[in-house]
Amino acid sequence: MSDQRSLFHQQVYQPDFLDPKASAIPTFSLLQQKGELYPTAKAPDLSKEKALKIHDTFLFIRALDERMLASQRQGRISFYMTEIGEEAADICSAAALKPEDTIFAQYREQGALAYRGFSVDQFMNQIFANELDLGKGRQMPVHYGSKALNYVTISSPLATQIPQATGYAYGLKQDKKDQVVICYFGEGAASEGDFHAGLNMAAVLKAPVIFFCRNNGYAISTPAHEQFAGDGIASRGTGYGIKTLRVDGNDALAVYEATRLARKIALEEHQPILIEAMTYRLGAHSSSDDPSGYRSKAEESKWQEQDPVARFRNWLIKQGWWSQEEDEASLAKHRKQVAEAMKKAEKLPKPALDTLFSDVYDELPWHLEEQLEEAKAHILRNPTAYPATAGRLVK
Amino acid sequence: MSDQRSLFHQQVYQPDFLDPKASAIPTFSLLQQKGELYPTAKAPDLSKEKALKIHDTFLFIRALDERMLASQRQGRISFYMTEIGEEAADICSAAALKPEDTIFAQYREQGALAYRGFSVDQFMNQIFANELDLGKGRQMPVHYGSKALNYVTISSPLATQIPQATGYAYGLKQDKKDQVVICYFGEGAASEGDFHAGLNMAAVLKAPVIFFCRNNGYAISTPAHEQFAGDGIASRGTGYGIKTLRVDGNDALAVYEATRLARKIALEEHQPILIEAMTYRLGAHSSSDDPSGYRSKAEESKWQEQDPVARFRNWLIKQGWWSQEEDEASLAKHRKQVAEAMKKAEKLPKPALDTLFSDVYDELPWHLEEQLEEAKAHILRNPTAYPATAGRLVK
Amino acid sequence: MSKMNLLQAVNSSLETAMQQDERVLCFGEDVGAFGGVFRATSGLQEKFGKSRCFNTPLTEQGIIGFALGLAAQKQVPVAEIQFADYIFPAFDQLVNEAAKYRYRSGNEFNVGSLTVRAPYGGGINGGLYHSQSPEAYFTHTPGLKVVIPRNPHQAKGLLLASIADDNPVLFFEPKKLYRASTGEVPDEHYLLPLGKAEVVREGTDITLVAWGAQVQVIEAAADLAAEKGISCEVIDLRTLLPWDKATLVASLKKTGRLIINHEAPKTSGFGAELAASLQEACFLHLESPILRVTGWDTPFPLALEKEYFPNALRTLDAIQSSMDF
Amino acid sequence: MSKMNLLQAVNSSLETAMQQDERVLCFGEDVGAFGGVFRATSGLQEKFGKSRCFNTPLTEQGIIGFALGLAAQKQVPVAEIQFADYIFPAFDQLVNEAAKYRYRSGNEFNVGSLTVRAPYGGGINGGLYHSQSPEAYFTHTPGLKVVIPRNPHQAKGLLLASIADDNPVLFFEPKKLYRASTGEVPDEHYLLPLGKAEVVREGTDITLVAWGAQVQVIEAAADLAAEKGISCEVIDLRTLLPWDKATLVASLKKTGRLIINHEAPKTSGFGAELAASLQEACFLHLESPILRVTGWDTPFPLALEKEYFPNALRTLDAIQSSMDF
Ligand SMILES: Cc1ncc(C[n+]2csc(CCOP(=O)(O)OP(=O)(O)O)c2C)c(N)n1
Ligand SMILES: Cc1ncc(C[n+]2csc(CCOP(=O)(O)OP(=O)(O)O)c2C)c(N)n1
Ligand SMILES: [Mg+2]
Ligand SMILES: [Mg+2]
Repeated sequence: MSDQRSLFHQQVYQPDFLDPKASAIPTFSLLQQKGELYPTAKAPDLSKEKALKIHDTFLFIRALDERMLASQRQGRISFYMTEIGEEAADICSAAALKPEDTIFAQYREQGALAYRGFSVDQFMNQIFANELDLGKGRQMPVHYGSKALNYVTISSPLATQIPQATGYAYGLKQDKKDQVVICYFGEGAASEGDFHAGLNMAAVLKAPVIFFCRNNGYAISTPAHEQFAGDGIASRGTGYGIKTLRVDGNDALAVYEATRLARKIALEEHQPILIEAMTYRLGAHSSSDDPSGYRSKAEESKWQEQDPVARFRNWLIKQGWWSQEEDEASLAKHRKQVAEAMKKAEKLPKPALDTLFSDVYDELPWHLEEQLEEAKAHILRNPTAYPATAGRLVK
Repeated sequence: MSDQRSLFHQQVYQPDFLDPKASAIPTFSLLQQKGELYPTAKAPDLSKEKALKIHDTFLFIRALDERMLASQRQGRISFYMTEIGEEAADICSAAALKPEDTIFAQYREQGALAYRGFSVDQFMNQIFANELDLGKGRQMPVHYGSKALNYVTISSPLATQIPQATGYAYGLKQDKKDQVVICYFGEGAASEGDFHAGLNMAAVLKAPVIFFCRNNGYAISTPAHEQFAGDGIASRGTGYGIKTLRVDGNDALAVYEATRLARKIALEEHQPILIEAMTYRLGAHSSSDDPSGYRSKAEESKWQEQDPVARFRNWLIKQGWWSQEEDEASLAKHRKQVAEAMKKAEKLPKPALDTLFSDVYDELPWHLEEQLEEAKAHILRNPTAYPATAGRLVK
Repeated sequence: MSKMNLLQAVNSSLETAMQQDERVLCFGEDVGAFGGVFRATSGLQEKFGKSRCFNTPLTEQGIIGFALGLAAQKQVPVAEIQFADYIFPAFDQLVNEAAKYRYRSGNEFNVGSLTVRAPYGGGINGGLYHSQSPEAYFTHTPGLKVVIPRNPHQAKGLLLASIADDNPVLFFEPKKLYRASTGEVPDEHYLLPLGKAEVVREGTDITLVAWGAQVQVIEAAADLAAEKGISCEVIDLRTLLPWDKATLVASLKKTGRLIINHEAPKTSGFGAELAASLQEACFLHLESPILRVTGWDTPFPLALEKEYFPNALRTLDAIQSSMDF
Repeated sequence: MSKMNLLQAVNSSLETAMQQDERVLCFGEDVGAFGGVFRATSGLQEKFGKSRCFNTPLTEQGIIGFALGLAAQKQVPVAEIQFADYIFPAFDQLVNEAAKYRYRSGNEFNVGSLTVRAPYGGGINGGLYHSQSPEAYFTHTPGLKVVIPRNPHQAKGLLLASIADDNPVLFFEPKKLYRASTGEVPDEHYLLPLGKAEVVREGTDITLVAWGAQVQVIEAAADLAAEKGISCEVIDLRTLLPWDKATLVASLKKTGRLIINHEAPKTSGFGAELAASLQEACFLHLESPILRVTGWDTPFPLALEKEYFPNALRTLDAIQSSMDF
């Protein structure tokens, strides 16, 4: 307890206001678009196997996003969100962690989940909210979660996962586990009060959590310069006493290396880390959004030229680990698998009526028992009005 | 709209995490404890009249705090909060503003209100929650407010005033007023989500508001180092893109000058400013608190030697504007006035029954009309149970 | 008069208000140039400039705190919360601050000019977090008003009245109806009264009450009941706080039976307050217990939305059991 | 067995829980070395170390968010909110997150081990912001449990049960009773059942129900009524969500009359839910309308706290008018 502030700070006798414009935080980069390292850059220690797994995940996510967006357009699903343009950020950060490390995601990090091993069927079951969905068909598409894969189920309210990630990481420390938490969020979500609470508490309580901000330029239609006036999100880190790095989010190698180091520091020094990945949301915010209302095609194509997947592929090819032909074949394979899985998932029935009432509590209290019975009786009296559930109810 | 972030940031090829420990923000100071300026320091342009008004407010607040704390000990009032040790922070910042500028306070800034001209009777009426209290006896002691003096009524929930101050300042800008808002808060309150929201919004929406943090080392029993791990509150300012200054909060001249400049920048450049005043809460958190449970007398006396009131008096005497004798006489006068005002206020009746129901809405809706009638009838049936209100009800 | 859907009526209401009073400001997430995710503020930035209609950073507590400061300074803020499901981060600013501003200051300061708009309710495949009906939480908060329109004409008239009212008003818009149908709406300024229910259809056997999108549900139930020879009086509450007890009491004294319908979960929903108050006020007139047809006591589901929804069929069940009592 | 006041019983409960299970963690503002502003966590940091009992930064939304993360990781967090009046910044984390964690994940994750403690209620000259009784807000939230003890023995047994329960529990402590009186409390671990009301006193003419500090108010009213020859059955609800309808129905079927007493404002207070449910369940048994004696629909006042308070006299008025109906 008691005051540990110094009584005798360094003094100045001129009222020089700190000017936020005076300095800018640089961006850690390794890989150029053509697949060459920057002149003095050093490639991280990344095995061929891992590099190919990363790239395979890139291609799977491209296939998934492409197909699901199309399905939404066809009216087969109600909603979807792509992560096109940002794959390096979530996938390469996830690749730099151990499978035991826990992931708190926002919603645009299906790549991290795929890297962990969530199967195409599992994706489809969630998206189609069928009876095999781990989430029991209760949430909108893309709200994945898997206990087995240490990927905490996504919730729509923004930034709520940030202080939760801090608490989870504190719990790991209590258990003396050699594990960290990674917490993803957008530069928009970083405006929420929960961001402030989560980072400050992590710094004070020394929780081993990596805060990973995807600064992709937009929160729906709101551009970053209407979201904050400082130097991005990285400029907030030191204010909390958190070691911070800005990284090129479209640079698979730099993201991997930054996260690998962050994990090391977080564990060894029992402290949080902030990484800001500079990237761009190439697609619409979601299938409900149309970006042409708030940005130009020219802007988009400027960023298209920075495509993280192409950049990494170029590097892989230069390494002699991959070829254009293999790439096309692999993408085709993923496309086929996604299409097949979709057809399967689409046909599965919705979850049964009792899933409407289960999991509100650990057990059904009397009032939910009553309501379940009331619902059952009502549906049995009016089966045609409830095609999804009526047939499966036993009288 | 659209993305204004640069595609081509300054790049680095080494993952050097920004280390928050690498630099410390210095403290702007002018006056030494003995009343002399620091060697190269320049006194602000402060008239004798204003300087004496500041000092008079210092002495009034000392007299007020001393007497009210004693009254609480005697059971004459239920609660009180002193600002001893922090008078220079709020009073000299208020002195650097114009009376038209609006003040959003936390609760430990009675000095700013006294400087504005809140009378000793007005203080007493609020503290005793009598029928002349501007607040109609509805809030605990020290929750002052005055429309006439542009001092927004204090509310207990911490930090809620911060985004409100931003909105108020935005409104002033809309009205093209040459006015600013000052918003006081403690280093503890700065952990709330509302702090984050208020500062970020002010920076983005360019609101002319001075955020004035009293970093007094404690939030009740919680020392600053269990509140945050960064370099105080000042280190957060630049993260929001806000010009920031740390000032010695016990240095009347430095606080005055810092605030005067902040006001100028806020108005001329349409932007918020953050000032962190380093000070110390010499007294208990409130009359309900006993600091001996969490800090040492030794620590307190170290700070007692930094008494801002003594420091400023020393300067005034060195200026030839004031003397020890005048000081004693003035303090005695204030003590007497406080004691007299207290006796008067104590005798005044509580607000009448209808103030229990008025001001919930602009007018009484039907249900509050009914409840008022019900309450009246009940009290008239049981007058002895309601001594405060029964006698004043007309049957 | 123009044909407008509910969304256009909201937009027209905001435009009319901003035209009339230059102190009216509209803001929130994506509210500016883009015109809001539902496009309720479409065109307003163009017409009135960036200083009066603008995007805020993504922080609901900040949006409402900021709005309170504006209101205290005597601007007329109309803040949008993108979905009612996201109003909870602002709960403290609404319940501890907005609701108590005037009271705690002895009327030295007030935020009566505040209006908060939020799309609410289910029916758009929104699942847990794009479907909630949180109105009941706010009805337990003295100092707030809670208003919910059911059609375009009401949306404009009640929103203008909310903006004009000198108390903080929460205005929940049934988003499922945003584009569902159109109606005639005056182009000019007009007010509908706050605190007044509307008897949508007169009847003699039983009273049905709802608000917002559920009014069409009880109307449909009334149609079904009519086929069975039951005459329903249909009431749209319109304002939940303070609510129009007199109209309900009058109806109940006539019919002796009452069904309340709301989409929010049953326990401590606003139906509870209505039932509690009205059983007291009309005890001797009641022919059967007051029944509530509501969402179940679960979070709002996705795949089983239909099974959750307090629809006309379930309302008809309740009507029948009330009549059979 | 020891003589303890309610505060000591809370402290003993926390100590017992921490002793039993090293995953139990206590934290909140000033909760650490200082032991909390009311001293409920006094001595715990000394006994169990700084990593298990500690101060947090001053952010209620952070405290609850942090606690949810801990709970998801299978620690057993007992978070303190310094005053129930300050729980609102955490409303989103409680209502949108804690309450829906298990449901939305299909039980992949849950935060059932969470307990949130908060002193609530008036009677300490606290005015608007140190007196509120916000329990009703949470009863409209499926997924939460709400528990309120009325004396030291209950405080320990119900708090231990809340900590043991596999659902997020809000535990509101009547701070006015913290030091008001003492009672015998077992030193060891024991559980009182959640979801079960307690019939404190049997009676035949009328049922009175309350919870927390208001139970002593209805007991006092029952004493006054007894002088007039009216026999009151007095029930302490103890758990508000899910509440014990069976006990209330049984009592009401016996007495035919019911008075509900709570300190929170009337409109949409939890009394509304009780009245709404019970008029339905006991319609044919009711001899008179169910009445609510509550705080007025105003913020909690200071100077006129006595006039606001739903005391025994006002309860007696209601008993009388129910009997006279
Ligand atoms: C608390 C809350 N407020 C508002 C929303 C609506 N909303 C969903 S996504 C979004 C933008 C988020 O932007 P950002 O954090 O930058 O992530 P990105 O979409 O760019 O990946 C908004 C406003 C929400 N989900 N939760
Ligand atoms: C939202 C909220 N949470 C908790 C409290 C209880 N509380 C009152 S003062 C205080 C400490 C504030 O510390 P700080 O902001 O540093 O101001 P100081 O007392 O040092 O002037 C706390 C925790 C409160 N009033 N509001
Ligand atoms: Mg973004
Ligand atoms: Mg402090």
